[in-house]
Amino acid sequence: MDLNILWYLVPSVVMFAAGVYGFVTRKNMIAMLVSLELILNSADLNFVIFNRFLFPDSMEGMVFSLFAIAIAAAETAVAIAIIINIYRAIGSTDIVETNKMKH
Amino acid sequence: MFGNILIWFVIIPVLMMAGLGLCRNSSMAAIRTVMVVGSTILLALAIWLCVDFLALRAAGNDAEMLFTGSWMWYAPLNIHLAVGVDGISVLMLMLSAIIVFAGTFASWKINPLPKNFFLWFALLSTGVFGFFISIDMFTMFMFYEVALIPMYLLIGVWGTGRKEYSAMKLTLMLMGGSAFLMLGLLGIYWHSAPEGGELTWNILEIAKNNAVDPSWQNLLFCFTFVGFGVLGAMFPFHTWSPDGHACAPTAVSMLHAGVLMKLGGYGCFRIAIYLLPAAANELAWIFIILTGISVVYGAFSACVQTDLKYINAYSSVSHCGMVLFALLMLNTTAMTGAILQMLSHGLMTALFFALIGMIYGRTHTRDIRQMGGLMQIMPYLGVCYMIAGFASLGLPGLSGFVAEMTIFFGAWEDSDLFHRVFVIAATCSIVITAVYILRVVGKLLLGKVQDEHHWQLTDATWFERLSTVTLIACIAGIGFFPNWINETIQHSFLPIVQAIQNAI
Amino acid sequence: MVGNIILYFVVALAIVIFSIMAVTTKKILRAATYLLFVLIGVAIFYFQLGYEFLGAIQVAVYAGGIMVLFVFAILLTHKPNANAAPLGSHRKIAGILASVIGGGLLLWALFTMPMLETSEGVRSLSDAIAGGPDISMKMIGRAFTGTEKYQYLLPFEAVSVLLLACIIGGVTVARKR
Amino acid sequence: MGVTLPILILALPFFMFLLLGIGGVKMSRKVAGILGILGMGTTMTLAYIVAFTYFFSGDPAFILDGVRQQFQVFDVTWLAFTEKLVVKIGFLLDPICAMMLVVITTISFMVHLYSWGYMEGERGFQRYYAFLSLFTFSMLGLVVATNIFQMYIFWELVGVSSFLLIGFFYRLPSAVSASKKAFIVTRFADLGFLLGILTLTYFTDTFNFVDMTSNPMNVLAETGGATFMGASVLTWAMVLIFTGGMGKSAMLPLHIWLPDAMEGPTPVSALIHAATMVVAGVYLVARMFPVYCVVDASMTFVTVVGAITAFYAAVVACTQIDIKRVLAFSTISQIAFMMVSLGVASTGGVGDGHHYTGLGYMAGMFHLFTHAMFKALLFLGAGALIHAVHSNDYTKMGGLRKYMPITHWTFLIGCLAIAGIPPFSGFFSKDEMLAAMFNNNWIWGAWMTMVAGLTAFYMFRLYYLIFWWEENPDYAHHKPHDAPWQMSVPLIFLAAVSCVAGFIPFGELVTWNGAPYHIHLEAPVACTSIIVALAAIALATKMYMKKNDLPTKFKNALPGLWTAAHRRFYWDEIYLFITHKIIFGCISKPIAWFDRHVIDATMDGFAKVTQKVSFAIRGMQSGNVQAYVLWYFFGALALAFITWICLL
Repeated sequence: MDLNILWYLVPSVVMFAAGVYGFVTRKNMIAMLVSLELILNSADLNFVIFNRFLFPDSMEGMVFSLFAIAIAAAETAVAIAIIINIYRAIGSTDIVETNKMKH
Repeated sequence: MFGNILIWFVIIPVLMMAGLGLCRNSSMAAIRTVMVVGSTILLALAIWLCVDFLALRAAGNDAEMLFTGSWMWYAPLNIHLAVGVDGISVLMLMLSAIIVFAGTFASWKINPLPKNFFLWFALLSTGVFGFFISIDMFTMFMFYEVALIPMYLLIGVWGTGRKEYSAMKLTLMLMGGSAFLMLGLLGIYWHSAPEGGELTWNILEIAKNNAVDPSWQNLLFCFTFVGFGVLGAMFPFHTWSPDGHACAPTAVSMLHAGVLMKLGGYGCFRIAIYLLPAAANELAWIFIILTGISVVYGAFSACVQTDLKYINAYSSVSHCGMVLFALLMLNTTAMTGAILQMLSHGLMTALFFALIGMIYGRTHTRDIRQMGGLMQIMPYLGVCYMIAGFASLGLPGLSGFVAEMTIFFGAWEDSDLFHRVFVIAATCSIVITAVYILRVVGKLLLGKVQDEHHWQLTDATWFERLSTVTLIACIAGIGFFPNWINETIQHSFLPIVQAIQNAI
Repeated sequence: MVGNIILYFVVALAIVIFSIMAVTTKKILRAATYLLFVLIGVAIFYFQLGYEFLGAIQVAVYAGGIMVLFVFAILLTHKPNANAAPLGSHRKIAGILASVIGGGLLLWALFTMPMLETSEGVRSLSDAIAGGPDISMKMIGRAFTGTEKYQYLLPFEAVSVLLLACIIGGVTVARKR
Repeated sequence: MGVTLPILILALPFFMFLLLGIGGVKMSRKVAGILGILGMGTTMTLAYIVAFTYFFSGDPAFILDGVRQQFQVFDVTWLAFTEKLVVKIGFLLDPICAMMLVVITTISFMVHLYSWGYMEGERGFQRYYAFLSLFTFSMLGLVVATNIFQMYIFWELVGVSSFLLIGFFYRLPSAVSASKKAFIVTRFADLGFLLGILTLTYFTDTFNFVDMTSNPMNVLAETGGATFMGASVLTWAMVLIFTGGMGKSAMLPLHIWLPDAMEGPTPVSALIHAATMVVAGVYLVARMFPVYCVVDASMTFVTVVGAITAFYAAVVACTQIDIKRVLAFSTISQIAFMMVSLGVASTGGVGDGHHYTGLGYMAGMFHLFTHAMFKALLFLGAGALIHAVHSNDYTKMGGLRKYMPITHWTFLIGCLAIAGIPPFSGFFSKDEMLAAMFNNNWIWGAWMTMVAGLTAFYMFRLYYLIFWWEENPDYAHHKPHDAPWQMSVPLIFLAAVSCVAGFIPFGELVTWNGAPYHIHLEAPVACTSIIVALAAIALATKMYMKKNDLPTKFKNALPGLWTAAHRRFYWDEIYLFITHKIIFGCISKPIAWFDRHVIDATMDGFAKVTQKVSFAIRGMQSGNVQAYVLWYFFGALALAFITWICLL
């Protein structure tokens, strides 16, 4: 018994499914962001896994993961800035409450 | 490009818009100056074009289109800005110029936002002129849309009554027609050249190639005819017309009934019939039934209306139905009659709407039950209204008679029972027309004054007189000397009738 | 070898458990903490797969940077004893359905993918690591600063611009007016 | 003959119309009146010159070997429908045209002159003269038409001038509705005319009268024996064309507009609704006479319509109270007389062997001429009476002979002329007509003799009720007096013409083929008609000369008949029913309703459905990110599922 590609992919799938569940069900925007990080991480992991097991000679998967991490960081920073701003405006981080922005 | 006279018909309205843009919103004098100068130049240009055209024809230039020019616009789809006119387009340009001219004076005191009103008005004219000079289907369609869109705002903002509803209805129905039209035009484009040839939007080339597959023609004919027919108020797609006209401001009603509805008829023969002659022969009967219904139905509907504008709108349904009806007879005489009817209806409806606007501006009602005896109070407007009415019911010496008679004599050339029945039904409309016209004249102008307040009203002002006199002069001009127009039109129909004959 | 497997099981279990807990817990701060564990687990996987630099970045950026942001944000917006409002049950059911069906489908696809019939498909981790070169910082640096094939100068610069934009955007958005 | 005079004859009245119509507002009444009268006088002079040149110059263009020719003075293209069907405007000079030129211009001039007195003080005096000029122009254009389409053009124009003049007092609702009725009824008839022209010219390929009438058998041949519903197409065409004539000439059942048309000013009634426009139908049949003769059925139709109308109108005339209506019905009856006369004529050969064949035509035209004169006289006389008494109603008159001697004598001459008493003009023309009828079929002769008797009766009833009977006590306050000279001169002139017109050798001048025709009185016919007329006059004298209760008794004896006749046999009610109940109520209103509530509602329905659907799916665009993710995710799943299905 040795670790092959499937071993690593299964936790990634679970992360992804959990992320989807969280994103759909959470009302707090920060919690949604947490779920989003899960999904992103599962994708990053997949890049790396496929790179390692199927194309060990090259490193594109890793490079893309690096980019993804950088962009995720940027995105999170902006998202959090926005959330804080919304909180200032309406006193809540509840996604349902943000409808108030329309009025 | 700027050496071609036709291009200027589009450039001048655009310049007018630019000029209006420079005016201050409050400066009525500047706005009026721009409009009057612009529309006068357009009218002069149209007359010049007409004279030039006739001179060229007299000199023996027998080309199908004169003053042609073509400039590539979008190469991948072979779209050109292609212009050219035959006798019919020249007359249509003339009609448009006259009505723009009259419309400017009819909306002399438009309120509020005069600048914006005239901006849209000029844009509308751009579309109309562009449509008539184009011989490239795509450009034609584009100008058609340019003419339609301002209508929404003009009615929605400056209209009266249920204006938003009417504007929306008018725009949506006409856009629905455009959708059909676009399909039809695209279909024609994809079949515009024989296998392997270069596809083209140019009407003349398509007609020359005559490559539209017969099995496709029927479908495309229905699309294009219905598409243009909606604008020509064909039964049962006419209901935008009464509401739209009733709510539109005066100049817009004039331009819409006077010119825009003509776009429908013009497109019907220039594209549907000319480019798809086989289908025209085969399917004419369906549309003869529909337009025949339009003619009688519109006239009967007009008999019981009480709003002046509704009466005229239904009358337009009847008269424009006559245009399409005559076109579908597919012979030179009837089609010539159709064009004459377009000109005649354009002028006389414009006159009607102008007068209704003037009367409404004074009495603040369009309900004929609340008015009466206006002839005593405003004799000038009353006489003009009567002249318009007589033109509408086909009095000899005015344009309506010439048009209707040409149509009837042309339509009578088909001797089978089907055509006979429908032609007789259509001729009956002249009696019904007399009924509703006299009903209005009797209630509105003659008899006792209904409302004592009306005694304080005044007769026409100078700009109103100018507007009406221009139109009446043209109506009487056609009525008295129809033959030169008739010959010009007949000559222009030769290639079209030839195409129809070849397709049988 | 066995250590590797044991490590794998520990980490995999942690990732599975903590990711599920992160999305089900009611307290947001806890969710962030569980996410931190998951991120560290993922970083360990990166190490295990032989991408040390990536793992380091994961720890530094995610566990170090982003998590701090999260915690600050949560503390800034958190009202004491304000738990997340109870969810509508149909939304919950839809979420469960979506995740279960989606996850199930993915798992099914994983276990039935035709690649498993090939030799690459069943390659073991040690073979895979042995099959590839060691990834040195030099290689990574070359990859990011060259313009040849498999070199990524342009995206790199694009990301730097993005980050700059982000900094400015973040400051602008969060600034008190 | 040059073209100048004929063109001037048409152009002058039209110019006067424009001048008075546009410039009239700025003119004083006097200027406008004098201009109108001068213009008309000049036109009359020109018309006389043309007519006399035609009849008496002996120019071979006009008369060749003793046969009068049809001469097209000019014929210019107006509108070319097709290469062959070309509408021209021209001037055709032939006997009936020349005669009509004289009749129209004379009466029009008399009416112009008369109106100067009659219309004095009316508002719109200038407009009135403008309309009179327009009418004269249209009527002249109609009679000089070289082709049937030109005739149709001017036919419509006279219709509209008639509309304008009937509605001259447009403040009165009754005048407005009368003018409307006149226009619409004649318009309806013109529809038939138009269809007839369409049908006829479809086969002949020409509008020209000369082409059609010079060889009528060709016309028949060109239709190629086509039939429709049992009758030949040519019959249909001719009957349809005659429908137009029925409308203008107020034949049953299209007569209803004429009595109402009396709402117009009385001189107008004299000009348009007695002397000129209403005989347009007769003129039309005369114009197309050879073609009518080709198809017997159409001729029979003309005769039967004429005979029924003549009798009907005569009966109704006996019961009317309004003097102008009596005259109107009398006009209908007399025109019907002419129709019958034309109907019994035919295009036989020339010469004594076929003496009677063309007699009806000649007699009809003769009567047209004499009738125009004496009927105009009667109407103008009635105008003078109305002017004096300010009422149309004979119950407000009575015993006027002492107050208005000129009117009395001229009116009497008119009555004698229409009654057919020699030596007044009506006797001669009526006698010729009756002779023609008797010759065709004695039934027509007898029937029309009876109508002639009725004519004498109702005319003298009218005469006695106006001038004898008993004086209206109102005269004490308002003493009626004779009209001013402008009105008396036309009366005297027309009376003089009525006295002598019978001696014009009409047969030498106007016959259907231009060949002269010698008139000689038919003693038996003449005696019968004189006896019948005298008897009728005697009866009228007995009943109406002095106030007595005979009329009341008579009325009470036949109450149903009297009321029915008084109400004109309910034709108006029938028409009202058809127009209001059926056309407005059962066609127009439902169509308008259908338009609003079915077609428009369908269109609105499309809009509503679209709107409903958009509202329904608007919830999906809620702005809720989580919902979007769900949708997106399920969509991706569905795609995966589909891919899977496809891969299987």
